[in-house]
Amino acid sequence: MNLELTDEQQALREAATGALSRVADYEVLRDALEGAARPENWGLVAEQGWAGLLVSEANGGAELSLFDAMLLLIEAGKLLVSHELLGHLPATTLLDAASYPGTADYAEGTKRAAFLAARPPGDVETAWTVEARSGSARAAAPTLNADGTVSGEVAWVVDAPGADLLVGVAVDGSGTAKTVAIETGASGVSIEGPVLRYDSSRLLGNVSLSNAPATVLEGADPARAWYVAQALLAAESYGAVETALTVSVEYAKERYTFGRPIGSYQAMKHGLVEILRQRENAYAVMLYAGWSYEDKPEEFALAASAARTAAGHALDYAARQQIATHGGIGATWEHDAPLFFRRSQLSRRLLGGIGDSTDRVAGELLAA
Amino acid sequence: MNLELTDEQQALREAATGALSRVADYEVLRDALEGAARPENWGLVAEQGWAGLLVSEANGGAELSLFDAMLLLIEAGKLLVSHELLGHLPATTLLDAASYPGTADYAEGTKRAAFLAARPPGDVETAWTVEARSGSARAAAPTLNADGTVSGEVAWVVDAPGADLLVGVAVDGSGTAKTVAIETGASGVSIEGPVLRYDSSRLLGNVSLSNAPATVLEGADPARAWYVAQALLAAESYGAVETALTVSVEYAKERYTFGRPIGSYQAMKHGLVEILRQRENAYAVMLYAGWSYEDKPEEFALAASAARTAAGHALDYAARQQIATHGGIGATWEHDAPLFFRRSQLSRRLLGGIGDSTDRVAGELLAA
Amino acid sequence: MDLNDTPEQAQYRAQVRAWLEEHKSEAPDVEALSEDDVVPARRAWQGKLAEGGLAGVTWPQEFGGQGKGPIEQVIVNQEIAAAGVPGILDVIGLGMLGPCLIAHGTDEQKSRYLGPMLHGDEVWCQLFSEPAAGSDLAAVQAKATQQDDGTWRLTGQKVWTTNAQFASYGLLLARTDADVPKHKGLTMFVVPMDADGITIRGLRQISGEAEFNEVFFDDVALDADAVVGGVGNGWGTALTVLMFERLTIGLGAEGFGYNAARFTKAVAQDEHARRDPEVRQRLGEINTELLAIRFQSYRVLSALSQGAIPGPEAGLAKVTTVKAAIDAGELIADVIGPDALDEDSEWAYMISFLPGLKSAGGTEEILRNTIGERVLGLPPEPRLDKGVPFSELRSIEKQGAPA
Amino acid sequence: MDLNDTPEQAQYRAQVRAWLEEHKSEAPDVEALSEDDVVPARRAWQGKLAEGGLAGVTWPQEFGGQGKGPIEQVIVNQEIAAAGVPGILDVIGLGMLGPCLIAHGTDEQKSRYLGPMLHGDEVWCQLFSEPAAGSDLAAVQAKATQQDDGTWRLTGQKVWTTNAQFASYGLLLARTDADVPKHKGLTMFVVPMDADGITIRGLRQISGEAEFNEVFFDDVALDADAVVGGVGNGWGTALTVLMFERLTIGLGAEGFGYNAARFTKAVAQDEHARRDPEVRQRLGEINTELLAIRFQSYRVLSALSQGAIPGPEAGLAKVTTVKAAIDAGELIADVIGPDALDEDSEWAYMISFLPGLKSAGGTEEILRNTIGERVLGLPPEPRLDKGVPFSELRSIEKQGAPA
Repeated sequence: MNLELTDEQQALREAATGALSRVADYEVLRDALEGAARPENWGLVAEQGWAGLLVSEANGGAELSLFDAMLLLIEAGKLLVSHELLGHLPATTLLDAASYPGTADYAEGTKRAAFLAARPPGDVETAWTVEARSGSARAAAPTLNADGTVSGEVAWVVDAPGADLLVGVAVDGSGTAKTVAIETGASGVSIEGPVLRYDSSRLLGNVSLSNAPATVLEGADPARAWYVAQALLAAESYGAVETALTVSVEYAKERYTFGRPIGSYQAMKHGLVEILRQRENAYAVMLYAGWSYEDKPEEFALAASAARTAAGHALDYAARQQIATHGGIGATWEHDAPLFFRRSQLSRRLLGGIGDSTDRVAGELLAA
Repeated sequence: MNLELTDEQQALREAATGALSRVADYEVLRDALEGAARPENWGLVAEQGWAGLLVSEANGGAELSLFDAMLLLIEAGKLLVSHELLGHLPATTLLDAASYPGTADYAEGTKRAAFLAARPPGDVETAWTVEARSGSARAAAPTLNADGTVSGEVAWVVDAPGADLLVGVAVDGSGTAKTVAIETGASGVSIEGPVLRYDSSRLLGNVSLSNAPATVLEGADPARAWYVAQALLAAESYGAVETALTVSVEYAKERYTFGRPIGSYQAMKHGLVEILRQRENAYAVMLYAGWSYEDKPEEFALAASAARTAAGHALDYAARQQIATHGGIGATWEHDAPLFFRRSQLSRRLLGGIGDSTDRVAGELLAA
Repeated sequence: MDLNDTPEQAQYRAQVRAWLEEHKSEAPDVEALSEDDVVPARRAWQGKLAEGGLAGVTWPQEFGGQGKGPIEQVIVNQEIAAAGVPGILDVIGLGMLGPCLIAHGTDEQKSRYLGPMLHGDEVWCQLFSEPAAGSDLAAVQAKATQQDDGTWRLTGQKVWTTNAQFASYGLLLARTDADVPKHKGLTMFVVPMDADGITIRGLRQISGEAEFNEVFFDDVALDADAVVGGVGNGWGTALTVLMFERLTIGLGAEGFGYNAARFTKAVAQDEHARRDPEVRQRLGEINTELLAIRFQSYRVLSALSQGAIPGPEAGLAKVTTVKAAIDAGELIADVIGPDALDEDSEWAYMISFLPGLKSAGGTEEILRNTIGERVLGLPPEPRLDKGVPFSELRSIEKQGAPA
Repeated sequence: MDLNDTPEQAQYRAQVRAWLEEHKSEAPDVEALSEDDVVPARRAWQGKLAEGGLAGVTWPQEFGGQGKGPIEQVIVNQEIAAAGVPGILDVIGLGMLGPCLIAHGTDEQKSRYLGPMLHGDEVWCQLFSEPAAGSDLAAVQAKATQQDDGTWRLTGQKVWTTNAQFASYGLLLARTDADVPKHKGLTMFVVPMDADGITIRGLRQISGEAEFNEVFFDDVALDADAVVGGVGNGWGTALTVLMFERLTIGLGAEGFGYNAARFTKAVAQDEHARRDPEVRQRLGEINTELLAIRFQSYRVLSALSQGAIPGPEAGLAKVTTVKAAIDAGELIADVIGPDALDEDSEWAYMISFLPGLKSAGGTEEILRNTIGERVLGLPPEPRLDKGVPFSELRSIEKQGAPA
């Protein structure tokens, strides 16, 4: 048993830190909140070879493990760097599994794909569902029409604007879910976005499909892609928790009140240790997700849902604690803490939301 | 506006404290946990005139307000004194409203009634329901047969063993809920109990009715009685919170660790202040329940459910904090803190449970 | 126990209502006004309310007030809310700073400042907090030095100042003696906000709006008679303001617009959510806390009308309000989804602003300390700054050693 | 990242499994035995395990151990669990006290005590905590005074002692010098539990069972060679025990029987509850924490096998375990109703016992302090007891004044 990072993983992480810190800039994110363009780092992603991380070598990718991809997302999350990997990577696992023609372009990053995320059936809810535009009821997944085209609406699709290809689920007349790939340039495809300027590092779009031509991808498992997305979002959230903790601890050592550094007070100290506790829990479950993806696939749905839950809650807590640690100043526009808060608030509600991943943890175990 | 206690209320409370402290004894409760008899204080209840608190003077009672009865239950809760008022008082409001023959006996306490508690329909659940023996689904209320007899099962009925009369709800063939009174000595009535020796100050029974002769009480509102029971349980819980706080604060001043009294540490201090915060919230909502019972009856369901919720959560928190404050010693058999913990655990799950009262707070406002 | 008006109160309520009925058409429509026009319009309306006896309800009559009690103040608040017109603009001045001047000001200060404050001719702001003196208010560093002619020169920085951008005067806490322990070398001043050397800068919050200001003082000249409450007595004078602040909070928790009906409505509109047990459980808990807040403010009022002054535990109402509103924001955004975070959403501002509110007005931690010590009688934290001259404090702090 | 056995580990596992397969019929059926017979039967079984090399896996071979690593220890634990037989009885002795003797004992102590301990012939108990010295362990008051002949007389009281009622020896921390600061005047002793002057009293818990004991020492005579680790070095010797305790906790969190499958099954049996979103949300959160615990113990193991020693943050696993199990107890009792609290219920003991566990083994607050300071590097609380002779401490404490 060895859960330490391998030398290759250490190298991957260090390379990622180096490359990402060249583009990381909180000031740019604040400007983007006020209308400036969202920072685009796809060029860097392609150049670093990250686009093909999860694509097999046969299809032109690097064929690394899911945990390697999670390590990269941790580093991106630490610095709140925007990327389009949350949409692209799960999509490429489906392209790769079906050996979709032109997968190599997506592995190289000359083209970009987005995952049209659909939640698989569970122990209670038996249908494939997608994000609704508003409200707590989930929407039906798009329909695969008899003529092979796809129709339907999917809201809040991560990284959809500007993507070349959408990869997701459509349900045919017999109720069977099929994995489909849809060129965004095709007729009947409309992507509204970027929508929602709340977390300016995040790229979201609302997708409308009206008899859009689609290719059915045989051999691809769209449920697995959903959980890949959950695991990646967990990793990205975990990275943000790391920064929130580091920054808060530093401040708590330096800031004095009533003659003592604030970090010497139990309320502050215990709150910071609570971030640590939740962070450690999240990392442990992320290990589970990474390990089960390849070595215990029947537990991957559980592990990825648990990772999303643990990391999401950890970020919820850490982002608030970061503001509280910094007192009034932590809630001001110029401070960086609000950027982490915005990240936590929006992430909590994407890809089914944390409530859904938590429900799935229960559902997977109840059905076992 | 005046929310202070009146002189009469002060006098009632002081008299109650005096009378109750003569019978209060934690040692007896511990003995009862091991098989000795539960302390019976009905004689005291009758002697003090508490049995008829909520019965009108015309029917032989004291015709005091619900808040007066709540004040009495606060005092009983403070000392963990056992009484049978949680079952008796709601039952007498129904007897009184219908001027049931012999109500005076119940007001005087020469006889004792128990409320066969039934939860009224809500905005989602449209049936009258009662406690099931086990499990999270609630059971159907007893049936009022065509011949006027009643059949059904009601579990965990507070103060049923030894009662002379059961007063509750039965649903007739047309689905209409009727208030019924059932002599416990009649044929077809079986009361198993006392059951559950977990909180030895509490008297519980499982009621089985098989074509039991019943009197329909016209003019009585059984929904109101359900909420009276909720408000009284809130008051009793609130009293226990008061003691838990007082005792814990005293200990936190006296016990030293690392050269300081433990109450000087923020974690301890903030935890004790949290009890205070929840206690104050509970009292405020109890005022709402007491006031609305007479002056704003359309809000009484909301107010009583909120009071139960606030006081119940406060006791959950206070009982755990009391143990934590006392360190290891607080979890030992000889200590009194476990008695409060047992009180909190069982109260939480009686009369629909706190989850149900919380749901009702939402339901009342959602339906408004 | 009685929540209803006495006959006298009912009569007063009718009188207030009648005045509002007659004058409400004169009230400004704040939503319809441009940003620049709102403040002048609200100042003018405050003047009308003052003429009608609806401002300074609890101020003594000799200073233009009505000499009435807190219940009458609440009656006025309730009737203003019911009439759907704006209340007074200068809540801080009339609620906290004016009463402090009444308690500690000289006769000249009272006659000069109170009238224009009451009528909205001069708005006031409170200049207490500093970047390094928030919850530890006695650590203020803004320094006022007395000149040979008795006047003062003031240098320093204040922060979290509401209304500074249009205030005429501020009440400012400054250090006038660094060689005595920190609570002892403080003095309170009246500062004309248009004085040379004052710079005001809006401080944008996480939500994107400038709720507060930073105010910089660069060698600002103050007259000798700017001192309120005596040189070296600033801490006691500040406590008076804080007591009136607590009173305002104790009475006004529902005034933030955080109430059960509003939150419930957001959930009720979603047919799926309103039947979801998990959503209902959270909603029930939030609403229970909000109902508690309402009846707690009635309790405070009841105590006040019996002549009692609310203790520090009244601050718990703020803790509960902020907690319930944060929980409500989370719930509503969980129900609505990302759309709730959109700039145009009714909820985005509340969700983003509240985390900061937890730290405003003395952090929750300090409040819990105070209540634990003053209400429950728990022993204090060891203090490393007791009895130490302010000028030596920082070096001792840096050593981290007990004094 | 690899969770699987190496070839060497797989081979060791096969060897352990084979031994268990051959001998498991000799294991006692604890459920079937009377209360009095359980301990002797488990002691004998521990002896068999020791003979088979399944006890003292990580002890050096010179003391009868196997000289193997923590992973092998876990492999043994896993295989014993899989075989459905009891493990060793004296977990405290073999896991914590034996390793301490190996580190700090004299040669005579090692040769006298380790063998019988390993084979279950002599069970040991840990005599550290006192009524006034729980989380503040250095505050122990039990007093050992050296006699002219070099022997000692011991008087005092210990509490929370597991296994005292059948232990042959105890490792006891006593104060031998009250005139030096509190960490400095302590000494560790081996105490024969059958000595004159020792009284053992079962300490019943909230759940009704006697999990622990109080032990009273009334002028108990101890030989001169009862000292472990040198006079005045008791604090350092105690820290060794605590480090091994932390290691045991870090590896064994799931060993309490608190695991996701068991809790989920209780909910799954209730058709109404298993579809209730509120129940599922709580269950999902609890299970996430329990899964985290499992993979955290793998991480600890992985680090150990790389030669690293787990830091104080390993204690967070205990915090999470207790939290998750308390939450699970609440959930299950909410689902089942009052019946879950019945004596015969599978859950009553867990629900009632856990609140006390939160305070056991150093309260959660102290653990969070330690981790905040040692792992995050946060500044310590001001300490009022530093450098003060123990004998003067109480009067200073009572004054509440800084030292």
